Amino acid sequence: NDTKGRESAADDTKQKRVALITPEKIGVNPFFQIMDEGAKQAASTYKLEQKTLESADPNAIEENLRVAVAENYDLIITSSFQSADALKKVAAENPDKKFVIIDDVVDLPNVRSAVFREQEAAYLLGAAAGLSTKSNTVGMVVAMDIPLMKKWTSGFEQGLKAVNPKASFLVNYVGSFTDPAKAKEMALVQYSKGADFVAGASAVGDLGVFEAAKEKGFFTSGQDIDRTAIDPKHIVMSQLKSANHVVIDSIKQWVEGSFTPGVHEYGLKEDGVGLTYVTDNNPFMTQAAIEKVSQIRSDIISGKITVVNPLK
Amino acid sequence: MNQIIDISLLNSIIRMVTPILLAALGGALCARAGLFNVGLEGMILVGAFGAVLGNYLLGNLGLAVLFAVGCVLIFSLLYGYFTIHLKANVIVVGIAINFLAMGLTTFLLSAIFHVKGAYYNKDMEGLPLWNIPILSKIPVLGEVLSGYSPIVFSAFLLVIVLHLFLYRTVAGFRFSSVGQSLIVAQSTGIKVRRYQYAAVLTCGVLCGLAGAQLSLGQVTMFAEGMTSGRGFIALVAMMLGQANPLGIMGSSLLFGLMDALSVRMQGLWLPTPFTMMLPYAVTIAAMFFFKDKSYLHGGSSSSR
Amino acid sequence: MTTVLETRQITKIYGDFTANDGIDFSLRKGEIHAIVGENGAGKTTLMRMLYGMESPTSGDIVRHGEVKRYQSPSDAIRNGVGMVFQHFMLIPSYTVAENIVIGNEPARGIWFDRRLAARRIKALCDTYQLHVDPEQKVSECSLGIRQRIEILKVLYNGADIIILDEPTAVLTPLEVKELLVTMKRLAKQGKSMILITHKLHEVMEVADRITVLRGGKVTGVLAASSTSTAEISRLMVGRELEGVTRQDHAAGEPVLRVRSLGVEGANGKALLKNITFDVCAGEIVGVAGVSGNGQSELVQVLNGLMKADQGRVLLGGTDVTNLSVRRIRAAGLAHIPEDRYLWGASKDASIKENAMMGHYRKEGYHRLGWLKHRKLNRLVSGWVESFAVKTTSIYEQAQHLSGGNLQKLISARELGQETECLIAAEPTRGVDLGAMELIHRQLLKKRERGEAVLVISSELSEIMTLSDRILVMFEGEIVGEIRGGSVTEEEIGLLMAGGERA
Amino acid sequence: MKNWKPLLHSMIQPIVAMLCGIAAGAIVISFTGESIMEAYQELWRGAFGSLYFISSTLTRATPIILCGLGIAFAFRTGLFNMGAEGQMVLGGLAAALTALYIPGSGWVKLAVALCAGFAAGGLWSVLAAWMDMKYKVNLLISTLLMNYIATLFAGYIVSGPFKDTSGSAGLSQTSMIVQGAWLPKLVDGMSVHAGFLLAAGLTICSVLLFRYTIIGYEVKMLGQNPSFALYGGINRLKLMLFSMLASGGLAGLAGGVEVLGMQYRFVDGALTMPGYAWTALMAALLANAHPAGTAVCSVLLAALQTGAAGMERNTNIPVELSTVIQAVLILFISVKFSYSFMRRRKVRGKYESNH
Ligand SMILES: Nc1ncnc2c1ncn2[C@@H]1O[C@H](COP(=O)(O)OP(=O)(O)OP(=O)(O)O)[C@@H](O)[C@H]1O
Ligand SMILES: Nc1ncnc2c1ncn2[C@@H]1O[C@H](COP(=O)(O)OP(=O)(O)OP(=O)(O)O)[C@@H](O)[C@H]1O
Ligand SMILES: [Mg+2]
Ligand SMILES: [Mg+2]
Repeated sequence: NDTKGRESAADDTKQKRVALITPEKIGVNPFFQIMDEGAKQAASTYKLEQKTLESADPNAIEENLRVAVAENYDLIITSSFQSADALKKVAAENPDKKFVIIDDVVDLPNVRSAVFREQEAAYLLGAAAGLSTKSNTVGMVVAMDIPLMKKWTSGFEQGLKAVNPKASFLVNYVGSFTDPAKAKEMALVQYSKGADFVAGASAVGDLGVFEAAKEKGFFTSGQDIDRTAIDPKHIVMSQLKSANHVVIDSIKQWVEGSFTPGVHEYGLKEDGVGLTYVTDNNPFMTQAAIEKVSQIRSDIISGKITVVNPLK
Repeated sequence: MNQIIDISLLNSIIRMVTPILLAALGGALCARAGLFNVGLEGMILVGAFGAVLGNYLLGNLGLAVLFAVGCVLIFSLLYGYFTIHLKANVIVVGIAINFLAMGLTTFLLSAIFHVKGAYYNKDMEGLPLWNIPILSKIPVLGEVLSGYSPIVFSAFLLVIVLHLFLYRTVAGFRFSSVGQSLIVAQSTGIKVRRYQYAAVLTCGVLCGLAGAQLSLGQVTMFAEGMTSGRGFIALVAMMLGQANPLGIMGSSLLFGLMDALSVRMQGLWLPTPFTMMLPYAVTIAAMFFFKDKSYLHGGSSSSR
Repeated sequence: MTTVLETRQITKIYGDFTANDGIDFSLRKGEIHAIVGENGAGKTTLMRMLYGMESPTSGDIVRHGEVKRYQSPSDAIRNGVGMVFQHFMLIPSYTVAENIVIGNEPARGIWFDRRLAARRIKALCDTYQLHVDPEQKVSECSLGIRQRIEILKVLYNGADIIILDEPTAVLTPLEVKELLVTMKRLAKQGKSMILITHKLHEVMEVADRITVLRGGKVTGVLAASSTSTAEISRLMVGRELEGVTRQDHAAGEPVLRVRSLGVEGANGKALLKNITFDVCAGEIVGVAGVSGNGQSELVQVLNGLMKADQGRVLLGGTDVTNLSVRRIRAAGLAHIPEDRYLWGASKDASIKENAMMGHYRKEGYHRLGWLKHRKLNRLVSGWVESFAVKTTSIYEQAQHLSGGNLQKLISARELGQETECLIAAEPTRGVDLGAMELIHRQLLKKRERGEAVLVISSELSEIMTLSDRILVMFEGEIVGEIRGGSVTEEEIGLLMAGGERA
Repeated sequence: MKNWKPLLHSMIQPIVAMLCGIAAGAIVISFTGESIMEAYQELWRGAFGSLYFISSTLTRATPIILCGLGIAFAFRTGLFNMGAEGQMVLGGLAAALTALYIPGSGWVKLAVALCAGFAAGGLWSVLAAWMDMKYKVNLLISTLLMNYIATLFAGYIVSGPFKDTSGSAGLSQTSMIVQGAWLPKLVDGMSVHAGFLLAAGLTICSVLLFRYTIIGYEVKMLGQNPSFALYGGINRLKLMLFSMLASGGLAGLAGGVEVLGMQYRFVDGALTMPGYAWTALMAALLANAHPAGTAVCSVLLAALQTGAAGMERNTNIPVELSTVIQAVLILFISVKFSYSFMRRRKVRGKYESNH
């Protein structure tokens, strides 16, 4: 919990203070981990005092928001749909405070909402898989069958079908964010059904998918942050969702005085999401495929290709 | 989609069922000693963490498994002391043990490995996969029965050992007596407490193995909360199997089969939540056929 | 003769209640020593200390001249003390052999040698001439056999002192006779025995010496050869017993009419077959029979706890066949159950809660679903007083009552229903002489009030004293109906065993 | 009722246990290098330190009390209802959907929604009771398993047919309930809502029910000795179904109250994640199924949880360790340092000195 901000607290009494409130314990979730890292990084760049409050359960979110207000933090950043209701209440009651919500929208004059277009990155991932698969079967192991995850599955499928209409796409749901053993079995099932590429989208379960890939020699991809370093022979890609970038961006705007409420979208264009892949000797993707994928990327950015948001 | 049942399915069932089976056997011993152990979930979790930690510290898989067992033994001793000596309510202690396991493993994960959520190191070695020399040569059966970690084989061996123990040995006979009637056992001079501790500690060993299989056998990592309810499923398997080793094996395998089938049925015609219900629904359905409740009784009455 | 076991000024205090107060007791080799006393006199408590189940608050237990501290029954067992409990300590799902050897199993290495166990038990049976089938499940054994198993268990563990706590309470007359013979034989073989019983004729028949307890103190140690039942009972109760007398008076109209009642068992065998009888106003009808011949089933069907397959039951003109328990009770039937711990009471509940069962729904004790506690308290306190139930408060848990006091409470409750018909099943099982008289007198009073009473008892003397008419049951049928006073115990005994009336 | 002495005796035990728990917790805290006094002060402050924190403790206790009362009701009848979680989820779901889709004014919606919550939880648990009675399907296992089914079903309902389509629509939750149908807050700006009064009221009702009514008496007798109850003319079947209806109903009501008083919509996982049902189970067991005791234990356990959150905010004790401290405290609260235990030690001590 300790921050770099505090160390320099002595020399500047009018130091500005930023609170980051995660809707659950950071624990298993790289999305929150990098959010936290981003906040710390921004705090040290802009010499701010920063504190992260983790919420043990959904009820604790509102509690933490109120505590942050009571303790007079100047900017309060929170994230995800779990926080939206609580933020609506707290932000409406405290119109003088500035809030940021990441990954959801709260329509209030003192709230900046930042949302991602994950489907764009998923589209790229699907296209890359579709271009590279030899068996014409690819799969994805997904944490839960909830609407949010459609951004991943649907985007992937759109990209896959665009480049390889005949490829078949397998999806399995683990039913938990923290069950690598089951995720691994699901990846093995997809492999046994002929998939030579299985994308991981099951939070901690992804580690199980990676292991299955290593054991059976198929290819896989990671989530949120660059996971390829773990095992570049099998984890050939990673779909990025740069929460840290968004946090830093928000803090920067606020420090610079250009804090604007309303919805800010982060897609490929804004570098909020992206795709990274193993660059040298990628065992799965040919150079041609890599080039095709970069082409698609620029097409999405330029608007030549539109990726349908499954939730709209 | 065309083939729902194949050899990889059977392989998967056997792998997935092992931690549940081991924990359920441990739970059965506790039930036979009159202790209804809802702390299985926490004990497996500690085992899983202990195995990874042992592997990291000692660099030897055998020692890692022993280390895991040792960690869980401390926990089960705690469970035993509170329930047997201090006469605390077994269920409350079980739930508290689950909390404690969750908190401690998460804390130690960040304290020792300096990571949050999960510890994964691609160079960490998992348990070796064994092939039984002659068995693996048999055409289909060989494939079904080969390529598991030693813990998997020992789990199924333990079913037989425990069965023999409970029904053929003196100690096992006394064990059963304690479970049948604490008062009768006590009146004949059986050291009831000694048996209760033995049950709890053996349960600890089994949960240690279950955890090691989960974190070093099935995958090679530790993730916070990676037991994902397996302890409770083990509890159900124990009750459904009426605390009888063979029965427990049957009910665990039934659950495993349904779980594996539910994975394969995803995306066929039912929405996923409904396919996920399958193992639970089938287990309830199975109870329409198994009605002897001798040990279940112990569970519910000891809790009041 | 040598003294094998002795207590010196032994005292046991529970909370602020003294259950045993400075008791001196001695047991000689080869002697049968009876301990008698009213319910709650402290007999069981003393035995529990001798057997290591309780530790004395003060005082010593001396065995072969050595002061002993038993920490647990296993210490006592090792010292050659065995105990047969009032409530059997057997595991019903186990075989006879398993139950006997439990705690001291024959083994080959770690393996339990069941065959050797069976052989040893056969040998034991021969030595002591107590015969059981080692392979049989205990759940299938009669109470008499279970008793025998308990004794064998004690003998198997090498006891030379055997404590029997009310062993005859649940046995049939024939079984009692066998038990007493067995005891004498064992005494001859050098075993010392402590016998607790409320039946003085049994005491006179087998005991060498008798220790009488009252209120936790010893009031007398007598040699059986030089005393009488009258003296013993005076020492027990502290006064002369009056004895019950029965006035002759004519019976009225039938109150309870049972017509060709039949119940099928699980295996197709009839539990009850074609039972037909009447109980009239002002009449006590006794049902005699070796237990397990359908008496329990008959009582349960009459009460609505079991469904009849054939036949009808009429109570005061209304057909109550297969009605719910509540409807039958409302129609005018009260019931003293045969097993007081199973059916008759809730051990965890208070005396009051136990006593109000069956009353709380009556007019005047509730309004709009709310209980009138003050009225209930008065009702229950009244019973506790008039039946001399020994307790400190009506809020005390029923499990702290001694068996006899609980039985008095249950009798009070059911007599208090003031119904025109009462079924009394084993109404005085395990009850001391004074209480037995009390209950008998109350039953007779009910008869004199012109109400009907059906008494079921395995105690022939009880049936003979109370009944106007006696029905004898055998294998689910009524095999004989006799006017009270016209037969001898032997004749009824013959009918009970399935023989024809002479 | 008139004996105060046993009550006093029964107070000593939990106090001794609490002190042991605090001592054990101190050991854990000392490992973190934090000040023990400060940590416990923060724990206290987080639970009861100001009106605001008292309010959030009571808010948290509300569903736990209701659920605990339900579980205790079943225990009293001798039924082991492990399915409070599922019953709560279905109750919450039913309440949310009712409040959203029935016409009428806010108050009507609120009242009907609470009833729907009760009914949904109650019927779900009656199903388990019915399977037990009719087909001898063990209640303990079936209720445990039915939790999974209920949770999955509710997840399906709110991610499929009744999904919230406003906002980013990526969420497994229903739309927001209109404000008129919310349970009113008791104090402005604080989270405690009318649901707490409902819980307190129902606690009193339960106490009165068990003490003074026919049903309470019959339930108790049935729970203690079913044969005795049968013999006395108590209708076992009816009473068991009633008891499970009340038990599941109270759990369902807990879900409904949480939805209508806190979240104002049904959010997938919001009722299961805080582990209300498990806490409630502990509360009921610790109080030996006594309703007033259950409520007190519920508040105590809730305070422990909110207090731990406060401790974690204001000290450097790692988040994870607050769970550990909580577990340790609960372990000791559960201990029965019974008199026999203490007396036996004494007796033994005496023996040893005699030797
Ligand atoms: N654990 C206990 N706590 C409190 N009082 C007890 C306890 N055990 C027995 N008592 C009391 O001690 C007295 C003696 O009980 P005990 O069982 O020895 O009587 P008993 O002579 O065997 O009677 P009975 O003939 O009815 O079997 C009784 O009044 C009983 O209520
Ligand atoms: N409150 C008590 N007062 C007196 N004696 C008691 C009490 N509770 C138990 N005992 C008796 O003390 C004896 C020893 O108790 P303990 O619980 O140690 O026995 P155990 O479990 O059979 O033996 P071990 O602990 O050696 O395995 C038992 O026989 C028990 O019946
Ligand atoms: Mg007695
Ligand atoms: Mg001992």
